[in-house]
Amino acid sequence: MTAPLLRATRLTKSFPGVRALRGVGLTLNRGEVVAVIGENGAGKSTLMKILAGVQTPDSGEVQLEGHPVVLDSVLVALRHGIALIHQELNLADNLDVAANIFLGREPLRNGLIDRDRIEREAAVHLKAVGLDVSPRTPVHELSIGQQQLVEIAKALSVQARVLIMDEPTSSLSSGEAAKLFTVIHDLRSRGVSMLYISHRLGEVNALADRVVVLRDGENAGDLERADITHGAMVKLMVGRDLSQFYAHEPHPPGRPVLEVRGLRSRVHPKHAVDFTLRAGEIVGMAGLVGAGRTELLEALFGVTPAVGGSIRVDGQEIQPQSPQEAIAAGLALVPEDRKHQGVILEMAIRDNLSLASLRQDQRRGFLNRVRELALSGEMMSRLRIKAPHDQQVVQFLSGGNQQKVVLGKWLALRPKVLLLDEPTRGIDIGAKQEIYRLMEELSRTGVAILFVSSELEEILGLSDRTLVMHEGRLTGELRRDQLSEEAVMHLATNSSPSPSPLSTPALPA
Amino acid sequence: MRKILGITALLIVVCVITSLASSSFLSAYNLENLIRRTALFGIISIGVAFVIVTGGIDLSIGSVVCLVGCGLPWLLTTHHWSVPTALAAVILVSVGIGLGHGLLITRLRLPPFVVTLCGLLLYRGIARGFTQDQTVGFGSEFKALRSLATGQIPLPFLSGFALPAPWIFLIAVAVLAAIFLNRTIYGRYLLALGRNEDAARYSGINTRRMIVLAYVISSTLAGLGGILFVLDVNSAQPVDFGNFYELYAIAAAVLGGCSLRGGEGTIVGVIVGAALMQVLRNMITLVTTHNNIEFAIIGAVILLGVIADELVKRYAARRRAARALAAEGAG
Amino acid sequence: MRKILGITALLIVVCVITSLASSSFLSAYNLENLIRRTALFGIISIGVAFVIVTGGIDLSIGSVVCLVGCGLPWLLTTHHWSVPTALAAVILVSVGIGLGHGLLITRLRLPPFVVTLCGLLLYRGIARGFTQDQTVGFGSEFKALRSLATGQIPLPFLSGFALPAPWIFLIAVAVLAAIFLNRTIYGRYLLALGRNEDAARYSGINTRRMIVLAYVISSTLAGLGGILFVLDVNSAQPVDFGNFYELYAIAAAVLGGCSLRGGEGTIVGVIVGAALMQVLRNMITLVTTHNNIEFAIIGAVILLGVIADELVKRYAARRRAARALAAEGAG
Amino acid sequence: KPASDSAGGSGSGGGKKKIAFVSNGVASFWTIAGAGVKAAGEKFGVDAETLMPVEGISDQKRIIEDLVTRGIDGIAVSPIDPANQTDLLNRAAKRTHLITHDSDAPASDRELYIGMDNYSAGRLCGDLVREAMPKGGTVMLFIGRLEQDNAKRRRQGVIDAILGRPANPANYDAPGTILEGNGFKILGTLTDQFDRAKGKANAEDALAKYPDLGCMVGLFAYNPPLMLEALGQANKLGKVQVVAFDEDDATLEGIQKGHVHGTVVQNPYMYGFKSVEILSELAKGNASVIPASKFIDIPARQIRKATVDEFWTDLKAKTGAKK
Ligand SMILES: Nc1ncnc2c1ncn2[C@@H]1O[C@H](COP(=O)(O)OP(=O)(O)OP(=O)(O)O)[C@@H](O)[C@H]1O
Ligand SMILES: Nc1ncnc2c1ncn2[C@@H]1O[C@H](COP(=O)(O)OP(=O)(O)OP(=O)(O)O)[C@@H](O)[C@H]1O
Ligand SMILES: [Mg+2]
Ligand SMILES: [Mg+2]
Repeated sequence: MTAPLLRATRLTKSFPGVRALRGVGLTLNRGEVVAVIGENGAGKSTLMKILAGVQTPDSGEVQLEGHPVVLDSVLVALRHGIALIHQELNLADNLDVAANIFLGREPLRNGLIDRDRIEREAAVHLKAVGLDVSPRTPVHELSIGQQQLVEIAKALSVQARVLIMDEPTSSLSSGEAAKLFTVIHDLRSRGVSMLYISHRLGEVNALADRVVVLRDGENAGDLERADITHGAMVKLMVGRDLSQFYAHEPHPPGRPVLEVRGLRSRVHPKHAVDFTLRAGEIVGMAGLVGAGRTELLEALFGVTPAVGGSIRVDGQEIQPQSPQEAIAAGLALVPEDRKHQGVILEMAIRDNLSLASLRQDQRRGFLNRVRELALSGEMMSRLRIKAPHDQQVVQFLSGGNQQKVVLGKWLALRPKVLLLDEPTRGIDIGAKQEIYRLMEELSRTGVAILFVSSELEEILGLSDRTLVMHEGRLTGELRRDQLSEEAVMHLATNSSPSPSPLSTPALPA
Repeated sequence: MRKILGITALLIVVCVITSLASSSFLSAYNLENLIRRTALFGIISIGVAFVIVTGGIDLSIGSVVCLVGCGLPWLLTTHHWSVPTALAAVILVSVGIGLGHGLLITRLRLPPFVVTLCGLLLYRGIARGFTQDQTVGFGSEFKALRSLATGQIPLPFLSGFALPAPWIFLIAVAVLAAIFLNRTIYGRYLLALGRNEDAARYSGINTRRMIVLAYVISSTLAGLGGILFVLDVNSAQPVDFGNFYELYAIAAAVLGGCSLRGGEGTIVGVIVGAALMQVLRNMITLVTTHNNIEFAIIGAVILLGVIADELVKRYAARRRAARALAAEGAG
Repeated sequence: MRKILGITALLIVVCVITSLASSSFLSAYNLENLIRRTALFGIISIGVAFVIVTGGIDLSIGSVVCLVGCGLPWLLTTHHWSVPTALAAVILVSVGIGLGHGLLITRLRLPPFVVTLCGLLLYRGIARGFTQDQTVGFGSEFKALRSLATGQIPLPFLSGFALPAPWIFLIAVAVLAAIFLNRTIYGRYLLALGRNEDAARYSGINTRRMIVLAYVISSTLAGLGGILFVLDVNSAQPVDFGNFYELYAIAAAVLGGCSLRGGEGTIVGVIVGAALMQVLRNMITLVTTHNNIEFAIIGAVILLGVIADELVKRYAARRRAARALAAEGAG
Repeated sequence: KPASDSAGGSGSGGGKKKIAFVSNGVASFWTIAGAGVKAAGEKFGVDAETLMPVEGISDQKRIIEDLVTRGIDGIAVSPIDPANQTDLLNRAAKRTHLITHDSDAPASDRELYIGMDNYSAGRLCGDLVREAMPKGGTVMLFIGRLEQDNAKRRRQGVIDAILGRPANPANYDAPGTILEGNGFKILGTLTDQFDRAKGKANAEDALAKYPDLGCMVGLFAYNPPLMLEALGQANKLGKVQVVAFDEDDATLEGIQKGHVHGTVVQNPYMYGFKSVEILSELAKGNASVIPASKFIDIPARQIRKATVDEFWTDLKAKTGAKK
């Protein structure tokens, strides 16, 4: 019997104060797609970084085709044919697309960079991932989703034997994701092996030949193709059954709280947006990446003030020019980019939780420490934030717990309207559920909730009503009884319904 | 507090060495001088610390010291303004300079380095212009005013030693600054935006106004420093008055634990940093017979200080990690 | 290219104004002088541009100029070293300094501002130490060596005008630097890591080595600059030789389109920036009768330059957005 | 007068007396003075050291304070801004012996002044200009900086002598104005803040601006050599008159070659030597060395081609021929 292409045995890795991996093993055969799943902080990314030579393990061994290898730098891993698409975007956005794709591996002619060849070959890889931009486009001009596709093209250009993808779809639209899945199928048929990480179990179900589950830095079990079911995966990940995924009960809508009329955002000033949010409602907002949903929320919240239209909160007209004004009117926003806009990574949990309510709790400009302490105690328990104490810096929390800190920050202010932009992106299934539970709880107390999501199952499961956007325009509104994948996709692409099964990997009911 | 342990230890070591090498070091007269100098540099260093906390930089401090230091005697002796008017004028100019920096940085999004570098060139140039490159000073006038910087406050139980007046200013500034930074919501806002400006803005903080405030504090304290410096020295030459003081101030702030990446800083640390620089210079004059390697020594000590600090931090982190793992293994 | 349009326009405007105000401006003699000075400052500015591209800063340039500028005549006249040995020695020292900076910054992760600030204090201090604060110079010796800086190369078709020798150095340095930055993988690595160090590292680039390289280039060109400066001036006083040159160099680089946030920079722009500073100083001497407001004018022009640049950029962006909208509306 | 201090510690008592010589900045001029300080220290059996402040007036203040702290037995200082340093000097004079050199502070309690009158020295220099250009012409002045009292007075002396005004040290002409008279036109005064590249650029720019410039006068020691550099590169050596101040080697060599008409030299060596001599006597309690005028004159001299060799040889002998 031939040795597997890649075999890792008893890998351990510690960071100051954390054991990210303890004796983890993994095998990957030729032409196989193995999904690695686990909760936030389970050690998935750490394992991948070790395999790609970004980090070196404290102990353990990696074998390629039966021969031990020392992957002590990215370059070595690349030479062995191992390429990694990182969880975070890692592009130099001052350079153009072609330069990024070949960064570190530039072909030379007479000792100088062979630009023609780079551009020519980059174009081929861009085509493969279905990104229709010139190789000479500066990366900073691309949307996040497009940048993610550039990352994928970059990994493809390595011609790797082992391609590792760490949450590649977290910022892709379903259309873009569908293209990626085609690419994956194609690569597999050509004998390329892939490690695939995702929190979207639907994707895993659709793609994986085998599933490896990590829990707290250890192997929690493997699932062969035949055994891959949603329930089995969840059970291995969290160590118990999670009863029901979406506990949705319709909410009787109350008085109108947020009325938006003719709102024009700066990026899409031509399109006026109208909608109303009622107390106690959960409204989902669907659309493809770049449809302008973030832009709309940011206009409501005063981050990039709207260029026209009116916003009323409880009948009061407001024109927020800054988040400060929006907050004063009773709005709160959980932003899309958690690490850059949501939390202050190097500050303690307590300081993050109190940041927005300092002004309200101040005593003539002085901090109210008693109130701060009480608040953080309350939020830590109410949101079940997992941390040893509230002086822990947020940096060391898992994504889900970081997101809970962001939510806690706003709950302290008792907002009338809660805006959530991709609230569960990159968050594990346990934490997701807690966030859903919290949304339900808030809506029962009369808070109006508008949440943007690119995960259709989330929209389908949670919302009382769904708004769909396409290129800066509100293309439709679906009541719960009208809600279906096809209907949403139809409005999101603004085209006739053409349901494509792979584009939105459906959950087993 | 942990952050300033290293620098405080270094200060103590330098003091001990100097007092062993020179019996004059601990004389009342020398201590008075040292305290006065530390106070003057401490005030401008606290100012720049606020800007550094926001992740910015202020290179114009020395030139503001020059502008104010030349402007005050010029207004008083050449133009015969009254003392309160002249003081108000130079303070107002300092505030205005900070406001200008802050607005250029927050509204036009110009890099702080560039804005304040231009300030460095501009304000000294202006001082040279209006004084016509003449030395300005108070001569033997304005004794009362000058006692703000040169005055001595006798202490009840210590005969032979009197507290230099600038120390009162430093203590007042330091206490206010420490309360502001650690006890008010504005201080918290500064620390937060220094770490992550976007997140602070998304939390409803008017980050622009806070950044402007930091530059205003920096320039105003530089102005106050300029006033005290010229009252102490009694004369100012626009060409070199306050030259390089921005670097000393920044060095003191950094030594005292302010990170140039923003979001970190303690006022006590800044004062310790300023004191260290002054004690070093004092040591070189007291202990050696040539003062031309003074700067080499200051540079070397700062460098060794930050290197040692870094190495100690790493060692401590490794120890802590090892302990944590051992505990886990045992538990 | 778009980025340096503004600064080039400003240079042209200043040149036109000066040549209208003073008939001497366009004289061959004045142009030769201007070209020589631009070449000297251009060389050190190109050096610091490499560091700025990585997102770092080098404050030690003026002191390296001082160390080398004093060291070379000291070795030659006091210690009677041979010319090649002395040249090799000072260049080696410059390279070593850059290496030291780079290693401290990449291995110990010390902030570049702090490391090079210590360098600023240290190297000048060392120069003052070994020269014992004496002025050093070549007297009337070493004519051949000095012609590296003072020599003139007659041009075939332009009588009355001869190209100053430092220009050759500048052109050589600039061409090599431009090719290095834009056409080789190392330049691309520098640009990439200046914007996103992680991205570069994850692409298999040895970012530490590249950063060290940038500091070595900066110090080496500062050393070359120091050699040419002292050969041109013929004497150096360690206390003030090269004082503030780091600020001029950084200002030239920033004027020329280098972003202090890293990842951006063009060599041509840096030269234009250096030329602008020299033309401004020249203008002040030629057109006015007092040169004491020189720095005020330089500061003001740089500030207005960056403000105008920013406003023009914003205006252009708004225009483009409006045009795009109109086109979309029509389509 | 208290012989020593109360605050300082170890200073007086047994062992050698300690004397400090404080300059107003860093320059070769002060290195020559330093040689005098050293020679006198050996001759009179005292510890004599030379200190040069780098950062101007506040640095000088710090140095004096620290010297007093050290319990120094005598300080000779060249005050940068005498009018405004009275307090500082008086405070030091209370604790130790204090004299001034090079630049006087008559309003203070200093015990005496050793030096020359910068205004008269400036006039000597102006006379050299008139000698070099009997028919008059255009003149440009170059100087490090103008804030210092000695620089101001020196420049004024040059101007007054060239324009043929009667001696009046209280005159003052602002640097930006063009002055005419006596067949001469003084086109301006360029400063360089001790930046030598700038000093050279000033000379070059002056040559560019006034292609028919008659005479360049360099008033700080390093200015004439820079002017000679600029002239050499412009091929104008000998075509433009040069009048110098102080005794830089390049200046003296220029006089030998006929490129410099002449220079006015002070006697820094004697400043240093005499200061230490006086202070060591004072420290021993011998106050009789103080003349009634409280002024020891060490006059400036004009050096021309005829006298340059002799002067240079003597200078080399005194400074130990460092170059
Ligand atoms: N550079 C680092 N320094 C310190 N701790 C780290 C570092 N990288 C990872 N960790 C910690 O190691 C553990 C595993 O992290 P890892 O990123 O591998 O998790 P993950 O499974 O990829 O989670 P996610 O689903 O959120 O991406 C976490 O507790 C994390 O906080
Ligand atoms: N600050 C900006 N400047 C210019 N264009 C922008 C800016 N922000 C967003 N855009 C562009 O506006 C469009 C809408 O972006 P937006 O982020 O609002 O989309 P979205 O629907 O929220 O997508 P996502 O699913 O990624 O959140 C995109 O084409 C994007 O590239
Ligand atoms: Mg991960
Ligand atoms: Mg979005």
